[in-house]
This record gives sequence, structure tokens and C-alpha cells, in this order.
Amino acid sequence: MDYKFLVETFFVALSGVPTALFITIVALLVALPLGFLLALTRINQIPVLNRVAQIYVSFVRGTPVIIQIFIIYSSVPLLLASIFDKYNIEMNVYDVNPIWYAFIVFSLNTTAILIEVFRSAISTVSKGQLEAAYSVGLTNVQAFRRIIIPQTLVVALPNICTATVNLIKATSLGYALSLQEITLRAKVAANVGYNYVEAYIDIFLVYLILCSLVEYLFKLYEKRLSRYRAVGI
Amino acid sequence: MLEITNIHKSFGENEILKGVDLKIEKGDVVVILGPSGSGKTTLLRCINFLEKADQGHAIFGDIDVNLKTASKKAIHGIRQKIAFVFQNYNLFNNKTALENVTEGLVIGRKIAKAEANEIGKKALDKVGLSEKYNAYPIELSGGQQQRVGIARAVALNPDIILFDEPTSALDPELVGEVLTVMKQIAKEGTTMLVVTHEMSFAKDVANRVIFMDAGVVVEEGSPKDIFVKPKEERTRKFLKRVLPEDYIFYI
Amino acid sequence: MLEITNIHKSFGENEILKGVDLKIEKGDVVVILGPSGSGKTTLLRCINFLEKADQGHAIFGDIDVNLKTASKKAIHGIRQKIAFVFQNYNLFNNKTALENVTEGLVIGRKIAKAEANEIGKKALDKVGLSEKYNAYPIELSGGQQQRVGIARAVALNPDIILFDEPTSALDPELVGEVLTVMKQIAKEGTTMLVVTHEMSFAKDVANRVIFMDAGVVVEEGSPKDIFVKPKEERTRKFLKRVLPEDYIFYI
Amino acid sequence: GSSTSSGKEANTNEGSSDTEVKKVKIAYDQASKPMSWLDEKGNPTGYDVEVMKLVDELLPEYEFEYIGTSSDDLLVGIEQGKYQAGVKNAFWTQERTEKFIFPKEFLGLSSAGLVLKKENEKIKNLKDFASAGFSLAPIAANNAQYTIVDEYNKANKDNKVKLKAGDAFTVDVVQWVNEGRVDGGIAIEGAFKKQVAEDGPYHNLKNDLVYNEFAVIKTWPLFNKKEQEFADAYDVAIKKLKEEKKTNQLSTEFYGRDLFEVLETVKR
Amino acid sequence: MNKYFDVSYIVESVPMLIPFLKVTLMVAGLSVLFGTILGFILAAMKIGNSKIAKKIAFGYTTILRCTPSIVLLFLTYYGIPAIADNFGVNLNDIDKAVFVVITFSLQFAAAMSEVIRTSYESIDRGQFEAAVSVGLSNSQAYWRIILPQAFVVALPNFGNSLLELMKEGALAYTIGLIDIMGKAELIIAGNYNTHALEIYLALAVIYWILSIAIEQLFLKLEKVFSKGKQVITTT
Ligand SMILES: Nc1ncnc2c1ncn2[C@@H]1O[C@H](COP(=O)(O)OP(=O)(O)OP(=O)(O)O)[C@@H](O)[C@H]1O
Ligand SMILES: Nc1ncnc2c1ncn2[C@@H]1O[C@H](COP(=O)(O)OP(=O)(O)OP(=O)(O)O)[C@@H](O)[C@H]1O
Ligand SMILES: [Mg+2]
Ligand SMILES: [Mg+2]
Repeated sequence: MDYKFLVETFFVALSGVPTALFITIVALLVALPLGFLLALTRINQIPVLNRVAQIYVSFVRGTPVIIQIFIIYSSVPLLLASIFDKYNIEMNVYDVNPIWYAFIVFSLNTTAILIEVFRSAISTVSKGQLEAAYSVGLTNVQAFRRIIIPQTLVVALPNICTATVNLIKATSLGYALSLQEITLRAKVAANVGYNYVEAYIDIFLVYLILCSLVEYLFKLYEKRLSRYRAVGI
Repeated sequence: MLEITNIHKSFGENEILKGVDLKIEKGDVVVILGPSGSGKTTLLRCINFLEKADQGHAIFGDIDVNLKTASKKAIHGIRQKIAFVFQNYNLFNNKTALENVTEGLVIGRKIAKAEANEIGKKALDKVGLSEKYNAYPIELSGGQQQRVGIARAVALNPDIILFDEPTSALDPELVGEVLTVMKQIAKEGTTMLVVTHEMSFAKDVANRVIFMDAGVVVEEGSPKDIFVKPKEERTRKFLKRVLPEDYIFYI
Repeated sequence: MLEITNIHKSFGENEILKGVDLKIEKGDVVVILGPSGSGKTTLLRCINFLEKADQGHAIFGDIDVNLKTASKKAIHGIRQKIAFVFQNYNLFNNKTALENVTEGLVIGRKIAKAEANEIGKKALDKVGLSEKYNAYPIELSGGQQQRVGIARAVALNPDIILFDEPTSALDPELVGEVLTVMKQIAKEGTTMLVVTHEMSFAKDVANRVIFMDAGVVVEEGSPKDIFVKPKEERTRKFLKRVLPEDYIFYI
Repeated sequence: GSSTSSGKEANTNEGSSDTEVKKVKIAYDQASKPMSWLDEKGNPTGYDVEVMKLVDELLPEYEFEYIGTSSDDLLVGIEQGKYQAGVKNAFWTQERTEKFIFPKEFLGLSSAGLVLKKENEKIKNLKDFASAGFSLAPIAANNAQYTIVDEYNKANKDNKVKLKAGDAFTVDVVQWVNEGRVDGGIAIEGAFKKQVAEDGPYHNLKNDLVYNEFAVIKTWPLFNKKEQEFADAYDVAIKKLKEEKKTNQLSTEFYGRDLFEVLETVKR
Repeated sequence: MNKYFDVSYIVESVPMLIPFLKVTLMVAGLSVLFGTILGFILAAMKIGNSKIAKKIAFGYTTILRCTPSIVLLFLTYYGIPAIADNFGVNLNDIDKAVFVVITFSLQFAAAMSEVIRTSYESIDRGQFEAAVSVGLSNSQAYWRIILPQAFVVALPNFGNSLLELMKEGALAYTIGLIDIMGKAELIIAGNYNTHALEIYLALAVIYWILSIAIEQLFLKLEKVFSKGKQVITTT
């Protein structure tokens, strides 16, 4: 075992954390509101949207992420290029930074997962809460913003945490998009001297630290948010 | 003040309300009695648009709407004038007692926060919860929760408050405290429409009692009329079941 | 028949039972009254070892145990002689009404299935549920569920049945049907220990009433003694709160 | 030796005076056609594998078992001793000698070249490519080609190629270059030729693209650090095969060209 | 894009891929089996009274949750033989599939322990009390009353974890296991790394159909087993 390499590469891998987190955060920013809205369309069984959401969720949940990455990465530029071509749009599809593909893939993926998370969380908030909100004169939007969403969030938080941790881990597949994230950096460093054993240990450590930290932060936040549930029980 | 005519409401095949009329004057305290499933809750919910009636008409002060086709704006307008006290309290779990009371004022009515707090505290004081402004619902007993529910309704200063069995989810010992509060606000002249099984409340406080069964109003009149000399057989049978065998009225 | 002495039980810092004694003879119907939190439920649960008492002794027929150190075998032995009817029914959700009743017979007592079904059906018939053998709890109303709960207890043919507020989770109208069943089995000579807020039951059926407060027995006696001329101030205060203002005893 | 286990008994029964036959595991990258791959019938083949099979035949004291796997696993596995040796079109670097035994004799030659659009035909090597400011298709970090470009960049700090690591199976060099997704990519001559060949999947692009070779490099088998004896045995055998021109034949068979003809110009 | 996209590759690859579904399913099946057993043990540790056992079980879950599958795969594939080696046991000749199964069993156990724990805790304690009050022993109460109810609660989450496992299992090709994903890799390599999109589309469709089948199966199971359980409709 090459300990010097082990230590050096640990920091190389660590330098990929911002990329991983960036993707994670963008994906969450897209997926949280979108997932919530689509969860509502599913709960309220809005005819066409519900069906579409259902198919979308089933595809994303049913196929490995690496395959989704591949399909998006290879087909989107082809599709765009042919569309641009047809309408004479002057734009180079290929100048796009591959991180955009990561945003797309991971946002779509996380949205699908959060739809299900929110769907079950919303159904735990009793209908009476919404009715009470109406009865004191709140509008639909106000009722959701002030009463339903905060309560849903608390229930959903543990599952959102799981989804986030899985998302962070899944960004390791970003190597397939040439993203400078944790796994790719460690592996590139390993290539010169074929130090793969050390590289994998480093990758393991970085994810372990990163994910447990995220988990810990979620727990803290959960405690704060659920103040109104925890006390007195 | 509130006049409802010919409400019909079905759930699927079941017709639950079969043309109910109801007229309430300012200052009235009306109690609705009736067996389980007779449509009492449904009636209140239709009035507050928590259910959409299939047919029916409401005149409320200067607002005059069809219960089926009412616009969002009309619904919102009527809801501003009506408050609702739920059987299961339905306090906002994520808000303190005071926030529960002020939520409708600040967000719904756009009253300044400071002023809303003022109003809210007064309402909570009125129901005897001066010590509990900052308690979350989970920290309160059932009776206290229901009193917050009442304060929440009162604070809105509505034209009328609807109560749907406000004490039936409470432990027997806690019923008293809630009834006391209700009697007090009734005495202050608040217009109230109350579904309840508490006969003592009906007897002492109501100026009109309505007996419903199977989606229609069977009989209505003063408490004395209903309890002492009910005209209908159905009313008699119901009262016999509900009242303690040896309950004696000396009205 | 059952004699309990000096039960103590604390939850953390809180001492809930502070030395309760209790003696029940065969055929007794004993009602326990007391304000919320006074330890009534805890007492019943300790007797059935659903909670482990911190101290105390029980003599039950030929079994004589320390409530704290009782062996698994002794616990099992006592539980075979005692049945429990829960406030929230606690029917087995995954079993039909009949299966609920026979479960303890077939599995606990090793009675042959056919015979157990026989016993079970008879018990369900007794509580008026001949039509509901194969209904799952979810398909039954609260009153029906509680009657299954009682049938389940009766079928075990126990020496004593403990009831913990068997009607307090029921809608007012459904209370009657359960009380009727309870009265009937009491008349048949079943030994019963009942926690309830139903004064009419205490008055009509009990031969002894115990008033508990803050973990001790404050007063006990015949229903007449307790309701008409309670000796203790605490008892008086409690009865005043619980009984309808104009409730009149003509005992 | 022999590559099948049934052959083992035959060997020992022949009663050769040697010590017992030693079983060794030879890992190969099973998805790296034409260097090494697992064919449709489930047999390992490819230039690297076929050479090793010939080596096996010359070493009666060894019996080779071929284990197909991924490139990462191959490297970790040989280092850890799970496999005694492996082939994956590996190039030599000083650092790697810390981890593995590189034998004295190389295994084969590999032609690396730039795949470019016809119009960029004049770009002949990495220097031209860098000067033109072209973009390069990502190369898998564990691919030897990555090392070549990386080394070029280290030597030419003022005229670097835009090198990106990626993953082999997401990058289809020929398609990408033709689409214009990148200006150029690095490919192995044999693979490129097969793609645009008569029956190749991209025969339709034959006239749109060019392949400009910029280096021919020796490739090596990797041995576990404890397998010096085995490496030495390999050296003897491979030397014989080269002398018999067996390697030349295989080069022609798998790469469409006898790379040993240009052995003189190979720098490393 | 027709220049690069050729549907015939999809059509041709499907019959080549299908036979390898067997491997995928076997790995998943065994992992589910062992993972569930280990999950039960972990859940028991979490529910039980021993503080140390609790710590260990929760710690285990955290670490496994935080480790990417591919890393875990390498850790077991190399770690276990390395440890065994210290005791003079040679595990290097064991089939790769065994390590894949170990890896995913470990991972599945972490997920299952949470599924089991939460579904157990969702059952009202009154059910247990009622059972012992009619004279069942503790273990009879668990087997006859608690577990059947907890099982129904656990089913949907079990199904989700199973789907997750199927997908993560696709990473087994990184140590050279030829399951359906590995076969796809081989087909692509056989085409000199071209037309991968078509092969992956074929693969995606197969995975998709498989997951729908599993989902439907679990819906059916839920229906069958939830007699007497309140069916909560979300409207
Ligand atoms: N959302 C609904 N969907 C279908 N049926 C409903 C719905 N709400 C109420 N019902 C049915 O309508 C009937 C009347 O219900 P309602 O709650 O109005 O009765 P109630 O008089 O308030 O009875 P209780 O005294 O038990 O509260 C009942 O049979 C009930 O099952
Ligand atoms: N498991 C427990 N842990 C901690 N405290 C408990 C527990 N069970 C009961 N208590 C407390 O013990 C006290 C007595 O409870 P108990 O349920 O015996 O009262 P009760 O007389 O049955 O009241 P009620 O009429 O409301 O049912 C209460 O203050 C309750 O909070
Ligand atoms: Mg109602
Ligand atoms: Mg109690």
C-alpha cells in the first residue's frame, strides 16, 4: 500500500466534493418543487398529467441511473442538433458543458423519487388541516404555503435525506459525463501508477464523510423543524 | 342574516341532504340534533363550502349565491364571514396557540402582525388560555385544544360560528370547560349554529333546536317544544335513546 | 378471590400508584372512578402484568405472587384467569371477529379448533353479533368492535374481566349497546372490575364503587354511599364535575 | 500447459519430469476489442489473449486460466494477487513498476492515432492538434491513451491538448467526431479500421473521417509482484514467439497491419 | 441522427440480452434472501434493549447507506479474501458471483433493517397487549398477531428496496460478472464501442418491464395480504 499516495489522493478526491455537491444542490432545487407539484397532480388524479407522471416515475425508478445517463448523454445532443438544424437555429449543441447533462439526469431522477416521497407525506397530513385553513379565510396557495407544506416537509424529511444521500452517491456516476467529481479525480490520479486500491479507499472515505455529514445535518434540521411534534410526546 | 334554501347533497349514490332549509337571525343560538349519519356535519360543511352542495341557495347579508356554482370570490367572501369549530379541533399542528389564532388574521385578512397578536391574545384570554400563548397543540389537552379552536373562530369576529360536535372528542371531564366557554360567548351575543349531543347545552343556551334525520329537518322549535313535547315520533325515539334514562327536565 | 396489596408503580420520576389495595370476591362488580391521570388504567394494567409494578403482591385463588418478581410461568398462569377489555378495543386487525374470539382458545389454551369455534360463536351470539362472525374489525362500527372485545374476554371463561373505559371511545349513541351487553354479563354472575365514567352503569350494576385520586384509593363503598353521601371532599368535587348539573339520584 | 482444464490431466500423465503444473489466473479486459474481449460464443480472444495462449503452450509447467473482467478490477486484482497476471493493453510507466512486475519483453504494439474529420487531415500529431486548439473526446482514466496524452502535456506545458477523463463506454469517438461534438478523438488503429470497414457499423462514414497515427507504443502484460518466476518464464516464451514471427501474424490478424514492421521507430 | 441510430441494433440485441437476465435475477434473488435474514437480525438489534447492539446496528446502517455500491463491491471483493488470507484461508478461487451476492446482501440488509424496524413500530402496541391478555405467549403474539400485520406494512417498502437492488446490481459488471448489464457491455465492445445507445435502450426497456412486473407483483401481494387492514386512499 502506498500511504503517501493514499493521503495525497484523499485530498484530490476531496477536491471533487464541490462538483458533487453542486450537482446535488441543483438537482434538489429543481426536484423539490417539481416533485411536490407532481405529487399533487397524482393525489388529485389530474387526468393526463397523472398518467404521464406515473409513466415517468416508473421509468426512472425502474432503470439503472447509469443507463439513464447514457441515454440522455448520447441522445439529447443528437435530437437537439436535428431540431436546430431543421429550424436553422444557430447554436452549437456541443459547446454545452457536460454538467448540464448531469443536472438534467439527476434532476429528473430525484424528481421521480420525490414525487413518491411527497405523495405519501402529503397523505399523512390530515385533510382537516386544509379545511381549517380554508375556514379561517386562507386561500388555496396560502393554505399550502403556510400549513400543508411545512407539515409535509417534516414527515418527508427522513426520506428526503435518504434521497439526498443516494443522490450524492449517484453523482459518482458523473465520471461517465467527464465531470470532475470525486470518483473521476481519484481514478485519474490512480492511473499514472495504477494505484487503484488506494484510490478506492479514498473514494470510500470521502463519500462516507460527506454522506454522514449530510445525514447529520438533516437530523439537526429535522429536530428543529419538528419542534412542534417532538415536545410533549 | 343567513338564509339557506333547499340544499341537496349526494355522495355517489347516497343522497345525504334532501332539501334542507335553514334561517338564522343575528344573535340566534341554534342547535342541531339528530342521529349519526343524518347529515348534520354535511350540512355545516356545505354552508362553509368544505363540501360543494349539488343544489341550494344561500343569502348571507348582501351576498346571494348559488351553493353549487358559487365563484371562488364569493366562496372566499362567505368564508370570511363564517368561522368553523371542528370536532377534532384541527388546530394547525405546526403553529403555536397564538399563531393558530392569528394566522387567519395576518394572512387571510392582512391585518398587521402586532394588531393581530393583540386580538389573538384577547381571544385566548377569553377562553382562559392566557398561560398558553406559545404552546404547540401537542402540548395542550383536548379541552385546551378545543378552546384554542374556539378562540381562533372568535378572533375572526365572524358573523356566525359553526360548531360541529365540539365536545364529542373530549374526555368527559374536559367537556365542561369547553361548554362553559361556549355558553359565555353565546351570552355575548355571538350568532352560533351548533351540532352537539350535549342536551344541557341545547336546553340552557339554544333559542332554537332543529332535529334532523335522514337528510331532512324533521322538527324544529324552542328547546322546550322539542324536549318536553316533541311532535314527531322519530324525535321522541331519538331523545329516548340519547338521554340518560332518569334524566329529568324541569324546564 | 383476587386480593392485591400495596401496589406501587412509577414512570420515571412520577409515582403513579402509591400503594393501592384491592380485594374482589367472586361475583363482585366493582367500578373504579377517578379523575384523568389518577392511575386507574395503570392499576388495571399492573394487575394483568401489561406493566410491571415496582412493588406489590397478588393472591389469586391458589396463585400467590410478588407483582415485581413474578416468573414468566406465574404471569402466564394469572393471565389465563384474567381477561381484559381495552378502551380502544385492540381487536386483532388481521383476524375476523370469530378468529379474534377463538385465537386465545386455540393458540393460548390449545382447545380444538371446532370446539373453540363453537364457544366463540356462542360468545358472539351473546353480544348480539351472530351476523358478523366473518367480518374484519375494520368492517365493524365502534360499538360492534367493542362487543367483539367483550365476547373475546367472555369466551375465555376467565375468573375475572377487567374493563378499561370500554365505552369512552364510542359515539354517544353507541354507548348504550355496549353497556347493555355489560349489564347482561354482570347479571350472569361474571366477576368484573370496571373503570368507567358511565355513572348509570356504576349506579345500576356495581355492588362496590372505588374512588381513586392521585394514585391512592380515596374512598370506597356501595354506589349509594359514594353517589349520595360521599365522605370525602375530593369525591364530592369530582362527582359534581362529572355528573350533569341537573342529574338527580333517586336511589 | 493448456488453456483447458481437461488438458491438465493429460499434461501430468505425460509424466514430464517437471514439478507439478501451476495454475495461474490471467485476467483480461473483456470489453476491449480487438486487444482482448469475450466473443459471442463466450471465448476469450483478441491480440493480447491469443499471444498469451501461445505463451501458455510453451510453458508446460503453467496452466493458464483466463478471467474476463473490467479494467479497474484487473488492476486491483493483479496487485492483490487475485490474478497472477493480466493483459489490458497496458503501457509502461515508472510509477507502475512500483505496483507490478513488468517483464523484460513487451507483449505487443499498439498504434494510437487521431480520428479527425477529413477537412482536418493535416493534423498529424498531438502537437498540431494542440496548436489548432481542438477539443478532444474524453478518454477513460484507466486507458493507456490517457497516459500518452497526459505525458505529452507534461512535456509540452505551453502547448497542451485539452485532455478530459471520461468513460470509454459512453464515448463513441467516430460518432462524436463526425457529429462535431468534438474535433478529434484518439483511437486504436485496429478498432477504427474495423468500424469503417466494409461490414463495419460505420462504413457509411468511411470517406468523412481520417485516422492519423501519431505513435506506436509497446504494450505489456502485468504480473503480480510475487510472480517474478512466472514473469521470467513468460520472457523466455514470448521471445521465442517473436522470433517465430507468431506475434506478427497475430498483429495482422487483429489490427489489420503488422505493427512490428515499425518497431525500429517505437520509442517506448 | 439516422446516420448513427439504427433500430435493428435494438431488435437484435434483445434476444442476446434476455438469457443473461437469469444471472441478474439470481444475484438479486440470493441477495434478497440473505439480506432479509441479516436485516431481521439488525432490526432485532435496533428494537431490542441492548445499547451496544443498537449502536452497532445503527452504525452499520449509516456506513452502508453512505457507501456507493461500486465502492462496496470492491471492498468486499478484495477485503474479504484479504481478511481470510490472514487466517490462512484462500478465497481467491471463489466465484465472483458470490462476492456480488455478499455485497448486495450487506447493502440490502441495511435497507431491510429499516423497513422491518419501521413497520414493526407502526403496529400499535395494543395489538401485542391484547394478544398476551387472551393468554398467548410473547412469541405466539409476535408470530400470529404482530408479524402478519407488520408484513403488510413492510411490503411496499420491501418492493422499493428490491427495485433499488435490481438497479444497483447492474454495477456488478465492474468486477467482470456477466449479467444482463455485463452482456450489454460485451455486445457494445463487440461492435467496437459503437451503437451503444441502441443497446442501452434495449437494456432500459428490459429493466423497465422487469420493474413494472415486480411493482405489479407487489401490488397484488399487498392486496392479498391486507385483508382486514384499512385501505387508505389518498384523495
Ligand atoms: N366524503 C364522504 N364520502 C362519502 N360519504 C360520506 C362522506 N361524508 C359523509 N358521508 C356519508 O354521509 C352520511 C352523513 O354523514 P354526516 O357526517 O353528515 O352525518 P352526521 O349527522 O354528522 O353524523 P355524526 O353524528 O355521526 O357525525 C353518512 O352516512 C356518511 O357515511
Ligand atoms: N407508559 C407511561 N410512561 C409514562 N407515564 C405514563 C405512562 N402511562 C401512564 N403514564 C402517566 O401516568 C399517569 C396515570 O395514567 P393512567 O392512564 O393510569 O390514568 P387514568 O386514571 O387511567 O386516566 P384516564 O382517565 O385519563 O384514562 C398519567 O399522568 C400518565 O401520564
Ligand atoms: Mg357529524
Ligand atoms: Mg385510563
